[in-house]
Amino acid sequence: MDTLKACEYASAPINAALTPSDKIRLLREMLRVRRFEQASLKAYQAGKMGGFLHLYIGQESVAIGACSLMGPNDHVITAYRDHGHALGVGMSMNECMAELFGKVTGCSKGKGGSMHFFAPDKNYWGGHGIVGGQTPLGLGLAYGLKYKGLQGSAMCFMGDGAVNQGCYYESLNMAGLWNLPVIYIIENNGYSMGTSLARSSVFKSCLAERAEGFGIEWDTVNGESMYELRAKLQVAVDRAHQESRPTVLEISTYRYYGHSVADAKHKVYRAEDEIERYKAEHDPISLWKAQLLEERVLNEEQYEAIDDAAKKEAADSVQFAEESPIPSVESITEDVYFEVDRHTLAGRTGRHFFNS
Amino acid sequence: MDTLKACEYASAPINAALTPSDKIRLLREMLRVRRFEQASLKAYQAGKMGGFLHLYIGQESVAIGACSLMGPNDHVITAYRDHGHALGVGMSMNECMAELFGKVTGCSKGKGGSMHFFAPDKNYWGGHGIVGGQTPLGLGLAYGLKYKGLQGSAMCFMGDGAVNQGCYYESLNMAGLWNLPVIYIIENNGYSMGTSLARSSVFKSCLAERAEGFGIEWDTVNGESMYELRAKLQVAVDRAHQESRPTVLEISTYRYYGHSVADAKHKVYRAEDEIERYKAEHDPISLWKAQLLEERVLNEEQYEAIDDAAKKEAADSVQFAEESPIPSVESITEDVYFEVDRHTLAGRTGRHFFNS
Amino acid sequence: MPEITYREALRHAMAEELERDPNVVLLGEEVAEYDGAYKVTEGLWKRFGDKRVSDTPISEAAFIGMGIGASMLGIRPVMELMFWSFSSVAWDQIVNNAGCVRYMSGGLINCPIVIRGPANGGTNVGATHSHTPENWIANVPGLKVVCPATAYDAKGLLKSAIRDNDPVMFMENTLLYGEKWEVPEEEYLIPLGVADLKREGTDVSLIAHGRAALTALKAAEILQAEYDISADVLDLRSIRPLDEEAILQTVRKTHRVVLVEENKPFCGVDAQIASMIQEKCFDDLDAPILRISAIDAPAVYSPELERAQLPRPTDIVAKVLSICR
Amino acid sequence: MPEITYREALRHAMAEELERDPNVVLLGEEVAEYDGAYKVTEGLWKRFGDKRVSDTPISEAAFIGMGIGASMLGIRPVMELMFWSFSSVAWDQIVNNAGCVRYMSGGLINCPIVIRGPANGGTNVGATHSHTPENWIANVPGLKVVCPATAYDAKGLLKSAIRDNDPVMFMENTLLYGEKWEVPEEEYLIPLGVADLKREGTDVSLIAHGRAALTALKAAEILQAEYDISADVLDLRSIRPLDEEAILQTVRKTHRVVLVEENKPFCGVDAQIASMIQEKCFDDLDAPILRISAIDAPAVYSPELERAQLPRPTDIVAKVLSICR
Ligand SMILES: Cc1ncc(C[n+]2csc(CCOP(=O)(O)OP(=O)(O)O)c2C)c(N)n1
Ligand SMILES: Cc1ncc(C[n+]2csc(CCOP(=O)(O)OP(=O)(O)O)c2C)c(N)n1
Ligand SMILES: [Mg+2]
Ligand SMILES: [Mg+2]
Repeated sequence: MDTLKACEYASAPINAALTPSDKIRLLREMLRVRRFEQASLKAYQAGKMGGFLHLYIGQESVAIGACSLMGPNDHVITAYRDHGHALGVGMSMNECMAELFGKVTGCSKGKGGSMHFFAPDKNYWGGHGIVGGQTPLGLGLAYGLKYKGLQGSAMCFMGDGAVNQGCYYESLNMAGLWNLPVIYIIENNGYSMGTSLARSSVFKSCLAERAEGFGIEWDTVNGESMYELRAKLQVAVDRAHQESRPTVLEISTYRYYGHSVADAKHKVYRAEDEIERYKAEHDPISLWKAQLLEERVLNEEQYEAIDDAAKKEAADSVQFAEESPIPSVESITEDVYFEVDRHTLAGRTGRHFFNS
Repeated sequence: MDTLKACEYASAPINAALTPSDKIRLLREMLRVRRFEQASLKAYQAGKMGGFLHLYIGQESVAIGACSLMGPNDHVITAYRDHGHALGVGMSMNECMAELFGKVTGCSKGKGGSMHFFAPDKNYWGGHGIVGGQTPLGLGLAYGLKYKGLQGSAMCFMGDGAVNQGCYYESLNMAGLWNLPVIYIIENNGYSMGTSLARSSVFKSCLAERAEGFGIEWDTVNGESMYELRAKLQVAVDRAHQESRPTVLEISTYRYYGHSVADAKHKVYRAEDEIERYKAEHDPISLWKAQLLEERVLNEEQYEAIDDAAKKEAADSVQFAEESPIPSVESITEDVYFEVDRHTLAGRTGRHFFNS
Repeated sequence: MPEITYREALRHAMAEELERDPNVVLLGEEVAEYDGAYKVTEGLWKRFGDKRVSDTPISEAAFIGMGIGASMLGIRPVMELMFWSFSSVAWDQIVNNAGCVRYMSGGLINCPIVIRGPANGGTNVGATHSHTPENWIANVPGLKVVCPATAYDAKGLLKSAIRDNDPVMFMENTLLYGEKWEVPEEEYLIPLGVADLKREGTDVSLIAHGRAALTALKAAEILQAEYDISADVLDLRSIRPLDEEAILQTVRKTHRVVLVEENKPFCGVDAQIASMIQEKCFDDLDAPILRISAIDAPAVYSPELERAQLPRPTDIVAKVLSICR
Repeated sequence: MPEITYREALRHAMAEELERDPNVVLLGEEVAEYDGAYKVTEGLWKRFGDKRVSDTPISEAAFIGMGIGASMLGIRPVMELMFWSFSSVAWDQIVNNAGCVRYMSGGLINCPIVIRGPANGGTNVGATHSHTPENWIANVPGLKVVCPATAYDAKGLLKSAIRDNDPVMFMENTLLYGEKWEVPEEEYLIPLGVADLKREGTDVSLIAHGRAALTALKAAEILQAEYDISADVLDLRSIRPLDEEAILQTVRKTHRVVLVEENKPFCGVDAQIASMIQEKCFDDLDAPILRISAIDAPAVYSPELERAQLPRPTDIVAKVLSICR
């Protein structure tokens, strides 16, 4: 890392304004994500949930850094690797863990699972399983903000594999053409499942640069540096707020676990020492912790206390999820149609469901 | 037009090699397209056909120039504005006109209509109505050529509006990644239906430049110059043949008629003098004719004779189409399944059609 | 009552809703400055301006997805697909985002979006432009689908669709845009999920949707005039929600049923209707339920052939005669 | 006969066809170096190399379209969709290019392509990942669709699909990949369009496809053991072409029918089957044809709930009892 630049990022106004407790909160949030996911992994392995579990561990700085910049009209939408963003926007571990367990107390009442966390009240629009499918939705959030005359942004997260879904380019064109305040954030963790970046994409210097052809500003970001992340994301947020213009950011990051918990080959398609190197040298939590120790904003005891609290919160959420009730079979046909759920006249007119 | 460059293009090997009769053939082919389409327009207005009729008039140099470069393993695929390419690859006016008339003698037996001309025996794969939908097919032709070890190319034509269909970018990435000999040829006529380029796309210097982000070579081409067209297309064809690499070319051109014959507003969304200016100053046939007159390869009488022959051929094709039989109602369920058509065992096993 | 075209009826519905609710916007290819490829939105851009009525690039996946995303924020987009056939390139957005996001969020989200445009054969535009995906859409719980057959229905249903808080797929027919019907000047709504008995009879039930309902009406005239057979003609109007009661009622009255649709037969809407009728009215049926659909091949271009590919009144008459005497 | 898994059966089919015909290639996400997301193609990249077995980017529209384009030149691509659900982003290529290009070219072109992958619910992967589009596909004349229920069927049908000169959409089931059945070592083919009577009975016909056929078999056991009701279990195997004769035959034998599928009910495959049976066997039926489908909502995540959402043997038993005594 270029030390001079690191200083610059640290002194960017958005970072200069951070109080010690703000800085500690960023650490706490990252730790909460990690401990939540570690707890979820254990529960998964114990057979407590079904489907997929895509862990975000290693990438925590990205979601937490981005969410830390959210004002009242900044919105977030992402793909299936969505736990970090969910906690980042302020969802509780309980509702998230219960969702993984498929319980009625889950954020989606057990209907969505790991890939589909939502909290519209916190400007969080999921949690989407179809690769790239959220990119037009992010465009729509930006359109909606602009239509309503709100000064905001839609941060739309996606993977390095998702850049090869066509609707992303359609969205770039529309964002550029209509001046929509969407920020596409490519979390480039080097792999789409078992396929390395080099085997899935061609590009000039990076993936984000593809935005150039659409006249859209772009940048690359070192995802292990909280200061750099926040500084560069803030540039994009400002551009959205002030110019209503889109940005594409490509953030280099890394996932420690497999693509999903079911990915048995993740130490085959990438060398084990690659993983170890990332953990040892590029871990965003360790690096931020080190930074805060250096800045004397934090000491080891404080760190332990924060971490213990995160672990306890995670353990408690597992217990909460365990103890929560399973949804009823009748609830299967709830939450399909708004009008039916609300018993409106429209919902009571005609047959909506067709089992005999 | 830059005269120096014009000379250079004229002396490019592919053009230097043209005999006088080759040059005249290029003129004849363009005239054949124009006269064919004028005849088809008349027939359309007389109620002889249904559906759409998208005229290529004004753009003839593009298809004719490109097709003139085709060797045994060079393939062509395009969108619905496909008459020029069809005649360019060597289809007869008769089969084309009969197709417009929905007759059994049509190239597609009356099943495809104006948008769906095909001649696989001439390496011509249509004629496709879904905007951009042919771009992955073009990729597939290139893949097939490479798989078979043939030194060839797939020229895939598309409009300036079609660049905003996502599958095109997916195709670019795959073409670049897998080194496939596909040539995407954007026929930029300035409009997608009633929408000008500026209202549909954002870009840096041009649409083709979007290829840059995929590490793909690209160029812009002045479509009114036959020499420039052939020279630049040949660069792409050589790249396909020798390096098995893709190219994106953007060719500036213009259509004189509306988007389709049904486009009543085409003199509203673009100024009438714009159309007139193109006809007067940028007509590819007039310009090529002038070039050949200047080169003394052609004289006026020869030109008239060629044009008369083209008109007569077109008129004859109308008569041929008129006199051809309408397909039978029974034929509606033919050409759906290969196995059924061939009465194979597979085609005779199980029920394939479900009218009771 | 004044007679207006189906096209005008749709336009009036949109104009009234644009007027009524500032969250309603129209988006689609050529809907604004060009007035719509089929002139359905003619004049609306002029009247309501750029902000409310906008032309999109040819990017159905992005703009439909954009509309869905905006609808999550409470915007009420009315999106035009120039042809419903082009939903093929936006299929994921429609099925997975509009169709599933409410469910996957446990009911936290709803998408008050309307996607409208023509879905029909018969205009010789070839196989790729003549899809009628109402059966595919109606297969998806979470989506609603409506197929109006007249100007009156088109207006009343479109207004209800725009006010509906769920995603409604609204399928029109280019062959009807220029046809006229009586439409009241006062405001009215037609609820989704209510079929319309367009003709009363006693001997046989013709059940149809979209333009096929009009074909059925013509057949009913012939049946009456030439064979003294009196037919109920039930127009479903809305496919999902479906007016099952109205269907069962006509069947219980006539005991004979011919189903008509312009879709391809395999798993067409009428497969579902037949399946339901035979289950719920088993003892009421005096004859098998017969179906008439498009001839089972991609839409053919050749104009004369395509006329024969779609159900004609005479096809219906023949089917009815096969069970009515 | 050796027992092998459904997964192995598929793999053997592909290996044999790769061996037999140099024009066969495998393409898809993670099919090569990763051995397939569900390990169906395990070892094939190692054995056949880069040229024959290739990993694609996550670009379904482009790579499916590429396969279709290549198939026009005589290549015989066997494309894996990691989930059939992801066909939503390649829908246009499948329906319009694979489905219509032969027709629109008046028979000049054919597309010998197979698109395969899992299409099923029951694995708690949520609504967007659990689509079963066999009914949508079968609605499209020009496409074929196959849904094997056992390893034996999977192998024989896949080999036929690869040799077929039309586009075949091959829908597997992740819940079956690890299940074992007897499969002969000698080569065999199962033609498309031939159903399999997987159990013989006299009192009721259970007709199903895909995994539902196995559920029906379990129900038949219970019916025999606990209620002395003897059921024919007919597995359609191929949806289009369809073995109509086999269907009519079992109905004419038992006079009572329960249809089972894992699709959503509205316009599911069984809507078509019911519609056809009531038409052709009207007088043979002693009771209404009953249907069991997935509970009509997007696929729910919650594991216990999703088990209940899909047809269970007891659901079938209850339906049968309602018409058999
Ligand atoms: C359209 C589509 N195709 C394929 C998949 C299966 N799939 C899920 S995640 C994934 C890899 C995505 O990689 P990337 O975008 O880099 O995100 P990451 O998993 O690294 O966060 C694939 C292929 C899918 N969900 N949707
Ligand atoms: C996916 C899709 N969307 C919309 C259309 C309707 N449509 C047909 S042609 C056209 C304009 C295309 O313009 P361009 O690509 O510039 O080609 P040009 O007509 O100028 O040759 C449109 C919108 C379509 N056929 N397919
Ligand atoms: Mg990745
Ligand atoms: Mg154009």
